[in-house]
Amino acid sequence: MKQCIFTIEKNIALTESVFEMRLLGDTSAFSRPGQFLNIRLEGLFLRRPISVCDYDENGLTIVYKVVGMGTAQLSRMHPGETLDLLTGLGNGYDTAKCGDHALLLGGGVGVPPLYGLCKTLIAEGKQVSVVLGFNTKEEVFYENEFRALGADVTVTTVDGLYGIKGFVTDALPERYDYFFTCGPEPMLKAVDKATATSGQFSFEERMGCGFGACMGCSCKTVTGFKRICKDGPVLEKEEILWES
Amino acid sequence: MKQCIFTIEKNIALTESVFEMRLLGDTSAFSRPGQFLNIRLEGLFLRRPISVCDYDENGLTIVYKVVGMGTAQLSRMHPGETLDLLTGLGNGYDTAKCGDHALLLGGGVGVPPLYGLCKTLIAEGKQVSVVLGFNTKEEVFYENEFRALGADVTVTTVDGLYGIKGFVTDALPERYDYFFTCGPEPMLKAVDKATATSGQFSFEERMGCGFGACMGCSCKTVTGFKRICKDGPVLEKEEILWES
Amino acid sequence: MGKLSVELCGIPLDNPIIPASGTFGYGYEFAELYDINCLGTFSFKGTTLHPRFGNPTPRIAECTAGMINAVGLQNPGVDAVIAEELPKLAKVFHKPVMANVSGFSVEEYAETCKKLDELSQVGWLEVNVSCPNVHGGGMSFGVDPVAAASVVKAVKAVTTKPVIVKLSPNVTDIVAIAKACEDAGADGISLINTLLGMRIDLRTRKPIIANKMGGFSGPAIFPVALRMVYQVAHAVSIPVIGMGGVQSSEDVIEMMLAGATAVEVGTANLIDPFACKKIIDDLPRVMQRYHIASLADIIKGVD
Amino acid sequence: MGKLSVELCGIPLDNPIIPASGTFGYGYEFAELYDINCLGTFSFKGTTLHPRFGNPTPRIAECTAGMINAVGLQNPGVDAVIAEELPKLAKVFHKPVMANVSGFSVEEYAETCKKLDELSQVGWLEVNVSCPNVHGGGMSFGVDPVAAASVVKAVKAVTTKPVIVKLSPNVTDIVAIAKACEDAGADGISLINTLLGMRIDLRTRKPIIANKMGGFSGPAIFPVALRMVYQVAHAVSIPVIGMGGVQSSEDVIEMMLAGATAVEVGTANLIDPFACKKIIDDLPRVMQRYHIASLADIIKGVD
Repeated sequence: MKQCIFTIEKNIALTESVFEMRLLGDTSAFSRPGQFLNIRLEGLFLRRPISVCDYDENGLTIVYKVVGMGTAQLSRMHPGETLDLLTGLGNGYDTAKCGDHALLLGGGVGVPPLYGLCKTLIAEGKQVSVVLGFNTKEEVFYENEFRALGADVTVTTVDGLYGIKGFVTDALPERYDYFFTCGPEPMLKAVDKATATSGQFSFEERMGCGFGACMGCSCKTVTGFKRICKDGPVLEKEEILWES
Repeated sequence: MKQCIFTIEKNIALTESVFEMRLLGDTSAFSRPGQFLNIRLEGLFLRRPISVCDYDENGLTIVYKVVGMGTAQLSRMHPGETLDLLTGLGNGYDTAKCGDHALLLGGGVGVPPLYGLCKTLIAEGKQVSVVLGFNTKEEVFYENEFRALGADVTVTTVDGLYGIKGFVTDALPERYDYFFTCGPEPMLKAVDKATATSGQFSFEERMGCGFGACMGCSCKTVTGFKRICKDGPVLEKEEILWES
Repeated sequence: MGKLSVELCGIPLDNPIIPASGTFGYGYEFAELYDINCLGTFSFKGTTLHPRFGNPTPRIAECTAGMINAVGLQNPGVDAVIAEELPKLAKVFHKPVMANVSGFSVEEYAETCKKLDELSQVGWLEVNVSCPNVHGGGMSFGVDPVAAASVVKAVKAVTTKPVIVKLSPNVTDIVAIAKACEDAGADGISLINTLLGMRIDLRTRKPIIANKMGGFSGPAIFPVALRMVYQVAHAVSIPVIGMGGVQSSEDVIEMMLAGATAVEVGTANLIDPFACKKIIDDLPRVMQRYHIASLADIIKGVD
Repeated sequence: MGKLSVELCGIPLDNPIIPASGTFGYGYEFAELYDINCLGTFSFKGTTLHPRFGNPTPRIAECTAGMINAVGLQNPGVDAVIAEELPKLAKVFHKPVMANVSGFSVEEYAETCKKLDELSQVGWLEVNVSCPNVHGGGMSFGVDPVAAASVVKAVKAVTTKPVIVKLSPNVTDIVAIAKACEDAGADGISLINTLLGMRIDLRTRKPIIANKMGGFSGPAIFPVALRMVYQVAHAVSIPVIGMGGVQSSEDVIEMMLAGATAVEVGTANLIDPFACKKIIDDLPRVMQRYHIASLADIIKGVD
């Protein structure tokens, strides 16, 4: 983890409520896709944890949905303004565990961290199938970005006005060796049931610090108590204890 | 009283710690010199009351000393930035009570409100003698501004490196009909003792609201309890009960 | 009934917004700023049997997201309030007003309330039991269930108006105090009064407040206030007025979900004199956002 | 002695800054960020006799200038702390550490403290009496002078190390509790623990915290903490550790003027992991500004 000041290079709307922000700064604390950062915002007490969509040596990209005061404030910020970030948080996805054909399942704001993951997997020479799930046609984003990486992309919408009607679990490919997923908890539970192979899940929880100090986001697993912020947010299918 | 948004036109240093700020906005709530405004500052809970130095139909001038977080923040603001102000606060000086020859006695940050008062008195055709007291030569400000209004100006400094060595009470003119004063409480007490005529004193007190609602700044007077913010800050010599 | 209206101890309110005692004077000064008849009602300056200057100054200290005050119940005394303040108020406010009463003995409370009971202008009596009991070693009536109940009984005996007891939060068991007041006949509970706080001036190395300590209020205390409103509203069967750091219409709705029938807004009036009017004007927007058809429906909406 | 140094129960501290229990884990994670030997000491994660997962999530709620937590004393239990956590800490921290202990019966407190008493690594025992007493109807030990004293007596009987009692602020009379602990043999008092608070989610109309209520901390509670530190420090003759919303070196000095011998910094660590280091580095600047030659000189500097 590092505490660094980043400068906003770009902050644009992808949909009515989803924004893409490019930030320039020290990304040396990041080592894996699926890690997150924690943003300090003027006038708000707690930092706001947001998963990293992609990063390089010069900066990083986050894609966030406006859901409350913090993200609303973030969406009103302009290029040139700076942000105090805690970087390199969380374990991220472990691609070493994945076979030749990876399946990526993303729902809504669970899509962004899969982009950096997809890039990594393809760089590792793996075949990647991606299923992106959204509620409506208007909410669809990043379909082409994934395709541009060389992935086989399927989109599902609940309203059925775009792609396959239904949820990501209604559009699973026949063959894949391993899966990675991120999205709302009901979707993760459905993915757990619908998938045959092993895989990795990225979870969300209200956090105090975001770096393992406060025990605010603990969960029980087969391998003991884990902190979503530090030992997670990515957990392996076999260790997860699903709450009914 | 009005609540208005003002825009900073100018914010410059007069001395190492005293700043002059010109603000553009609705000044219609002001009716007398010696009134004050109450400034809301980002991140600070209470507004900051500051006496008005001068005002016209387009805006007003304040001269303030950096003493704490609020004034420090104010000193860092730039032209074009806006401020939420409560305007037209306090009773101000009553020039009708003054004879032909007015004496104005200002100490340090007590000087600014006397400037607007001096302007008014001279517009009313009165002769005005002004004594401005400062601690050191470096802290002297507004001497020429008062002179430009047509007042007879004397400056005193405690270090004696400029003007007359000592306090304002060491430089009282022989003749005057009435006086107006503003400055730190020890100076006001000294003025009360040193002056022969009637006059008006402007007081300071920690305020909650600044407009008479919270009773945070009450004082006892000959004529009963008064609120410095609403029934003051200007009190007449005869009604003041000095605390020993 | 409008979608903002609620009923407080049998008296209808157009909306639940009530400026809190000590932040709104006797009302008429705010009437110069806006038509205060838009308020549900308001609780006027804490009134005692005899006139009081209150505490020495400084009486105010700033804090993060709040302030400390030690005004000390400055007021002209109940007779002057009845003779001078309330007639001035009657010219600009045409709804029943809430009379906030303080005292330093059970007898003082009763005598003051008896005088106010005769005024048709007064709708409710809000009895502040946070003051020190001079016959009880100066300990606040509000920290002892027995002392608080004795004040309620004495006041109820001299008035037919609804009696709302304003509780101090500086106690171990707020529910025990509230229940004691309910058992003694209180018609409602309002809470929270200020938390006891202190600040020190690093330059002078002295307390900022002349009285050393004072009442801490403002948005900083909202989570404590909400917790106590929730606890009390779920323990008594009389209406509860929630207060403590309320600044926005969202705060009002959170207080009502916790169990408040009406909501007092205090310190916010001192920072923004138009705060209550702004909240009332903003409530419909926030109700729509959270799918609330009528405020009366959400009272104690959280189990 | 350096100008920042103080003495806490006979043990010298290079400076009065102590990360508070529950915000600094067992230290070694912060050691990856900076050399934690710059600290006076730190109080490690609240430890109980048996392992605990704690409360269900969500455990965290944001507030104005603060947060609510309901972690519920998650910890691996004292045996695992001694076997695993403290050896890891020993590699990176070379000063006596403060062991924070919680329990749900007098016996549990005593047994846990007895195990920790054997460790030379431990300098002080900080006994958190805010937990519910399962044999006392679940009421917190910390709200009853007798119950708090019984914990102190039992702990003092099994240890030779200084025993510091960490008090809950959710009481009517903090001084009575502190005096009872002093009379029972406590070597020091630390306060304040968190204020009991609550928040409600307007969308779901449910408490944000799964446990409904939790401990409110952060700069919002500083004025209440300062007041209680002042009251207790002027009522007892044992050293007092001040905490509650401390964020800056100015806050540290204000706490010490009120009567604190040392100052714990809690929630600030969660927002800025470097908070304690920054405060220590900044203290000389602020001491110069307020003409303070030695921090030890200003303890209880306000009458």
